[in-house]
Amino acid sequence: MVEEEKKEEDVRVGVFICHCGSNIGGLIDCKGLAEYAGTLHGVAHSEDNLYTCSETGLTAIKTAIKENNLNRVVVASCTPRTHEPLFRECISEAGLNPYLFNFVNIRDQCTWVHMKDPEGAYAKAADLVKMGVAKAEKLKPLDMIKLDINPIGLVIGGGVTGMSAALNLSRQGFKTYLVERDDRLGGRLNDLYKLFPHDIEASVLLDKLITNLNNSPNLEILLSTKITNIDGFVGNYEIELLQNGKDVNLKVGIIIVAVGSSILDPQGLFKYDGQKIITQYELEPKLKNKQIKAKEVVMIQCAGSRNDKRPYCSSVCCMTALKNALIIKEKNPETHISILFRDLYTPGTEYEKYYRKAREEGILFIRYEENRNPIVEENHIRVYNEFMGEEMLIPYDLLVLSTPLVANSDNKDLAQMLKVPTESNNFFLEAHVKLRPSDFATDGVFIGGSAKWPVDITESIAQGYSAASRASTILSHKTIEVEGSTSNLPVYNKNLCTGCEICVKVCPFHAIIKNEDDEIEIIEALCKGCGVCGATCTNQAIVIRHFTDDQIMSEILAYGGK
Amino acid sequence: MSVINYEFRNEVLKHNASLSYCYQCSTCSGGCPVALLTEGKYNPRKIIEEAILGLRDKLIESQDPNPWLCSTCQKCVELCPQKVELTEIFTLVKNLCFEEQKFPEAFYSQGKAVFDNGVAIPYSNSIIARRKKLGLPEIKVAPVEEIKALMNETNFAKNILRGTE
Amino acid sequence: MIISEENLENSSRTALVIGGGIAGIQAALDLADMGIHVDMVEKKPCIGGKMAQLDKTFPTNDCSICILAPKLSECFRHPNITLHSYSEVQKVEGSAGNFSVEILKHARYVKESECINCGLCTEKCPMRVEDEFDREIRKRRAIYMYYLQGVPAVMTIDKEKCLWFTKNACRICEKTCERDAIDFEQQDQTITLNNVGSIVVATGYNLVEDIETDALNSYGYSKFRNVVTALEFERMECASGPQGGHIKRFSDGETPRKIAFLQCIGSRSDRFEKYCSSICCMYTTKEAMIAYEHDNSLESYVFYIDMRAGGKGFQSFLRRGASDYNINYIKSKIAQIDIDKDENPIIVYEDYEDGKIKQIQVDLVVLATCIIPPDGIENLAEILDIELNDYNFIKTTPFIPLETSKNGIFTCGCVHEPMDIPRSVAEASGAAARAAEVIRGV
Amino acid sequence: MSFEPKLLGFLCNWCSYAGADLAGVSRIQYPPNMRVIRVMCSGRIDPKFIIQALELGIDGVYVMGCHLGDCHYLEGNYEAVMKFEMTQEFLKLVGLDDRIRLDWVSASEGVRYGNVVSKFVNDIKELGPSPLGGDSPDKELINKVRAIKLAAGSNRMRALVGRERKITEEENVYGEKYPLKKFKEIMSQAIKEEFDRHRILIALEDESKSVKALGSELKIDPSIILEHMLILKSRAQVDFQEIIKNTPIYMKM
Amino acid sequence: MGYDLFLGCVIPARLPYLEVSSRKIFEKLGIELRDVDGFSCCPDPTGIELIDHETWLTLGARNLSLCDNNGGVISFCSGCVETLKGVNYFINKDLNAREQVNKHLKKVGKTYEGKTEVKHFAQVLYENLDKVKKNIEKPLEGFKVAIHYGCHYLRPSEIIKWDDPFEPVTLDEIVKALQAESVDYEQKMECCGNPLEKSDKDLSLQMIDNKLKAIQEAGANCVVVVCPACYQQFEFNQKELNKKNNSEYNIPIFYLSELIALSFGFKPEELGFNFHRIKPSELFESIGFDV
Repeated sequence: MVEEEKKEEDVRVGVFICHCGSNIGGLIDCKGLAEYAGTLHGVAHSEDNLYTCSETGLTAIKTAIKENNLNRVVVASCTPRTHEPLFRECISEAGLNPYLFNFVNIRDQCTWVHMKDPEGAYAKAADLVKMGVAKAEKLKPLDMIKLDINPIGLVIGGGVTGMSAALNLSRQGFKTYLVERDDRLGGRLNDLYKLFPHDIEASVLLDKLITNLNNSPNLEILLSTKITNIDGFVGNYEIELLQNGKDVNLKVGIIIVAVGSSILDPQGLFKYDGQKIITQYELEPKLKNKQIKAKEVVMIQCAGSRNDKRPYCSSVCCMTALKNALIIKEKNPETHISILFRDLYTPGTEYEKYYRKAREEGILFIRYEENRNPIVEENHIRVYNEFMGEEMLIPYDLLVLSTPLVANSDNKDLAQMLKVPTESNNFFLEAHVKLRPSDFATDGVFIGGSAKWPVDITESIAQGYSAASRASTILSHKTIEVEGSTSNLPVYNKNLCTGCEICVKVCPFHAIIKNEDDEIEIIEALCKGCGVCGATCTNQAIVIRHFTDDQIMSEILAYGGK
Repeated sequence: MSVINYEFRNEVLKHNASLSYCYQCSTCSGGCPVALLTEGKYNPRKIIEEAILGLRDKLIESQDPNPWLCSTCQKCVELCPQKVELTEIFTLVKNLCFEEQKFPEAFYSQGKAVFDNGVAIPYSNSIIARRKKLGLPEIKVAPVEEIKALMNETNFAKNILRGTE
Repeated sequence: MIISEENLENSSRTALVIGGGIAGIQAALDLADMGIHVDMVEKKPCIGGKMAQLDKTFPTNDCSICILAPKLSECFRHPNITLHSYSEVQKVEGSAGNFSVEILKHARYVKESECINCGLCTEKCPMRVEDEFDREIRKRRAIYMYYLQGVPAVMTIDKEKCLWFTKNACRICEKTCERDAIDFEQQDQTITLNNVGSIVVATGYNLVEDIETDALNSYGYSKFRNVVTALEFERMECASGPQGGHIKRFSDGETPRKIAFLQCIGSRSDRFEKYCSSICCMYTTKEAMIAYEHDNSLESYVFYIDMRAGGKGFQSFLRRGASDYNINYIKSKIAQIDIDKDENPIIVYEDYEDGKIKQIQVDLVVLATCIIPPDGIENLAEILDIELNDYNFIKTTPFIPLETSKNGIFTCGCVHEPMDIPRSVAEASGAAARAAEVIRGV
Repeated sequence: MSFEPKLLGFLCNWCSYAGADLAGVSRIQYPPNMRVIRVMCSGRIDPKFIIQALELGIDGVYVMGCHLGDCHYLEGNYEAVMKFEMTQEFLKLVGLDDRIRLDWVSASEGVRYGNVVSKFVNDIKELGPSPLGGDSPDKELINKVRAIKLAAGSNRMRALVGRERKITEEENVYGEKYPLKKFKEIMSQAIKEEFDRHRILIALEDESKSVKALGSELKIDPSIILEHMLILKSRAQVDFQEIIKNTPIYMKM
Repeated sequence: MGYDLFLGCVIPARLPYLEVSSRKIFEKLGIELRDVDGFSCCPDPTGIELIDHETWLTLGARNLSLCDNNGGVISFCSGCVETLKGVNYFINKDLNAREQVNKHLKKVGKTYEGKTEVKHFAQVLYENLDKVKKNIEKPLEGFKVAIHYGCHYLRPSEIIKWDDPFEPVTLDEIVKALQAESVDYEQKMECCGNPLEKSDKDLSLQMIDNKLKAIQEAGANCVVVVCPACYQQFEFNQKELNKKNNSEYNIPIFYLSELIALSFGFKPEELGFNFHRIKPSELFESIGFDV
């Protein structure tokens, strides 16, 4: 064992078994389990609670800590992924170091998955508690690592999302850099004519935003600029950029990703030719320049989306089609317009009203199904009308394809630099789709707009502000604290280090370096605690805090020990 | 193969604008007693879709679905979430069927009867006798000429009488 | 990552968040983490809102209360948040940057500081009352915890139903309480907040059946026992719900094997609400999935007009529903429902596939009822001096869904338009950002 | 009654542990034989953990991580592969290699997690109880496994496996990659040698022995033992104790 | 106070005995019904309107133009009521239609501005339910009545503006007031199928067959209707159905006025019950209702 030799303190573990209503208590005997836990080595107190996470349960823990002067706490309930922070905070309120807590998962990975085998589930739960206690006995208090925050924001992407985010950060008083790779701000707004559902011209909105940006303090806009490298960590990022050929370096505290999305290349879709058969996005400028002479317009929804290759709904195309169709109708009421759709996506208040208006204006809606795609023929579309239950011919002199927004092809590169994930369609993947829509799992990096998923202007703006808010929760602090469960080369192990430098090579976050004194040094602020270096260290000198060899071995022994 | 006929669509819209609001949810067909009995051979939704697309041939010539199977129970009208006035649209369709001389015989005779007598059921002597026996008052119905005059005014006569020639 | 509290910058101006649902909570937490003091007002005895009533959440099917509970506690114990539960905003004066607010805090007749939610009083209370939180599927007592994991975890006495207040009798709770937490003398109190920089309105929504059931009547709701609303069904599915998570139909307590889910009840209609309720297609699929997980022999039928699944992972969610959870999606709006002798709902629908009119008998019908503006919205709008839109939701400015018609007052979540949780949460943060702008007033 | 395997799983926090949680949330049902130890990354799994578990008579050990490419720590799971393969090759020497598994389960693969575990349970059932389980496991086998544990933890092996990716995947200063096949050969050779050497060390634990004695005890050609002895001596792990009848007796240091 | 009486075609010219009971009860209730000369067919909303909407409107307007506006006009027939109410609806909704119609009416020296109020006789009875109750001499105990509202008594509610289009109550309350039992039955709100007679006899029969089946299953011993078309559909088709698919329907059909008349103590003879195809006498005996 490479652990420091020092006499064991008197370990007093408290064990709390949660019924989670009937989620756990409904299958196994929590009371019995608590009693069993009481018999385990090192356990000074054990009890069961209906909901350990409820205020009542938390109070119970604190009381028990005081009354039995516990110095380790084990909670057996749901999963540490959702509830560990809560209990850690709870015990630290009771005066214990938050790392003297251990979580045992007897719901998600036990009672919920062995519903037909109560005995088996109980035996498993008992073992897990035993293992949890064994590890708890070995837990060591750890300190958070304090980091200074550089109160400067970086927003990547000068589209409507990025502009909103930057505007808000600067107005909150934070120095903010807005980086756009194009030579002008606005992103897709530049290519659009009018915007649904208010039919306001895109340029009007864009001008308003740009004036606001120009008038807002502490904002610096970098156009024609690409990110080339990102180093550092929350509060202290170092960014390397390339602004028309010359290098620029920035130091910032947080990063907001607002790089937007791209438009699907329509080549090969429904005989696309760019002339008579175009996309909605090619239609926009034509509408702007009043170039539409067509008498028979047909639009095809879900062109290239909601199929096996691209299973998602691009969510902006239905409204775009309605909007453009209405614009054409307004200019020339005689035009015949048919929209071929699968499910019309007009959620909420204004959008559904918009759909009704489109019907009122005489736009025809013909439903087709995925397995019966419309067939483009000379001068007419052959479509199987689901409403009629038969094929029909629709003449056209302009066919508009409602193609989906797709993820930028270079998202992966940026993701690599930021060490953040992307999902199967290559859009960026947020920390939690439900409750953390604007965060990444990586601290200090945030996301908004169609870089994450196709959204319309209104939602993009909201998400821009959302990301800014999340960023502000960090920038508003002089310092923050990061997890103490990092890799570490203890003084008492220094002599074990052979300087082989394998650890330096395997660390994915470049958190291990050989310093001036030619010694291995671990920059703990950069360490994310994966533990690879510990498993690799040729002389087992590196200790992975909170997941030490000793702790893991004790779990194994607790389970396997005869 | 059907092709959209905007002229006819507009004709229907002129008669009843509510047509345009239909989004083909099939509440009407799901609620229609005749559609249920005919397993969908009669289908109010389809008639409306044909009207939306202005498919005159289907509506008037081939009468598919057959508009005369509507029992005018008005359920669809009450149920339609978009307040489309279906039976009024059906009325127009049927009126046009008459212009095209495509209608069930019984309707013709009813119309003829009203034209000839002012009432659908002329008073037979036996009925008049029975009314007396029951102590009911004598009925003075509309002067036939006046009704005829009006029915000529409205081209009804023209449409109906053509059926006799 | 944990925010260290001590070095939070202290702004003199504070924020007011009205509504303690997930949107309000997120807005409050963000503002508080920015170092801005927040007063949160919640009408109900506990925060949590509609999300607390849900069993699971789409598209990940996370257990709703499990992911919500940590946020509730965080909100409750955050040093920068003062929680006014069981309270309502009465009066607002002033303008952006400097509002003064009057809050009416209803008496619970329970000392929040003393009650430890041990439940003794509830056991002894003789009054049985319809439980609003469980959609009246079960009864609670006159002294009650709003819901199991509720925050703050303290009892409340239902003045309308309590024997003492109605008949001057009982007071058993007072006798049983070991901590003398019961206080029948407690009075409603008025709290005044000054120098409120900005206000976030997040009072959420009601469901169409909360106001009147006309939209549900032709589906036999409240006439047929085996026709329930989606939120009732949510409670039926919930492990901590009135049926302990074992779905039983009300006519005979049998587990349904065939469930029909009817979409657009009260929505997308010229007779009731014209707009789309936005979340029903998804939560219906979720409810069908969960029901299937309870019992793999289940067949579900979803009757819809358009499936609306634009959000992240929503389309694949529907595909999974069809392929793995025995959910049949049928494009057909149901006109009416009848029942047979055994109270099994009979559904007639048109099948587009073959244009035939078909009839199926199911065990249970679940109505996807429409989101409507929260009750009291007119009153609140008047107090705040903000405009409402054609549908009585809060009116927002074009392209900035967070801004109300009044400077310094922002909104988020379903109170201005029906939306799902992720969008509510994102908007909540967005509203917080705008509020911070005003408060920091650079 | 039927044999219920005693299994242990190491799950990475971000993908497979989340996947296991999702299986719960989705109420996927699978047999309860496997206990789980949560680590932050599959790359954290030190071979000795796996071997220790087997030594204790646990019937099977599973290591799960994020799919290759999805690692929350970018490349931790690649490191896991290297260490696992080495461990497996060691265990081949004692026929325990098919009792350990490495697989990838993502946070969204609740169903798959259930299937993977169920399959593991069935496979191990067919395989039968671990020879190291029960009350009186074969002493010799235990020593062999202990030898493996020590060998895998030896500086030489850890250095080899730790460098594997760098050596085989990256070009050296001369812009050439070291052929994987060749590296594997070196690896196997080292495994074989270190196994024997640590068996020798263990054999010497209770009493000092001669090369001949060791040879017959460990059923290894004495000439090979002798080679090992020289190396072990140079590593200062063994030394002469005395010479009895011209036969040197070695002792463990 | 009273009403002009619009008889229409079917009742006076084919089912005069229904007119008898109707006139008698209104007399007993002291509600004056004024006969008006010169009415034509209403015209039939399930016939003439389908042939030519404009003609339907014009003749209907002509009929209404004959009524003086004191108390408005009532009819014993749901079809007539729908037409007359419909005429008002269109003429007041669509001024072009009104103009057009009056252009025609002018030719015969008439004009109509859409002011005459139209009521169904059942509506008037419901509005005078207290009076009805006061006049009951023979409570209708033992009468298990299957109420058939009929479509045009209720729908389209936009035009009829009376009872709930799907969950009506008025007739139930009247029947209960007579102390008869209103038997709930499946299909209660379904159409009787009469209008389909003209286009598809079989379908029409099928619809009434379904209703009769449901009524039998529910254990009703008679049916009450408020529309002559429904009345014929119910009464005239039972024997035919029995022949067609050897069912055994023998359910007496009452007009609402007949039930009320019975409860007022009028004798079957004076009500012309002998003209019913399905004689109620059996029913009276079976439930011991002494007439």
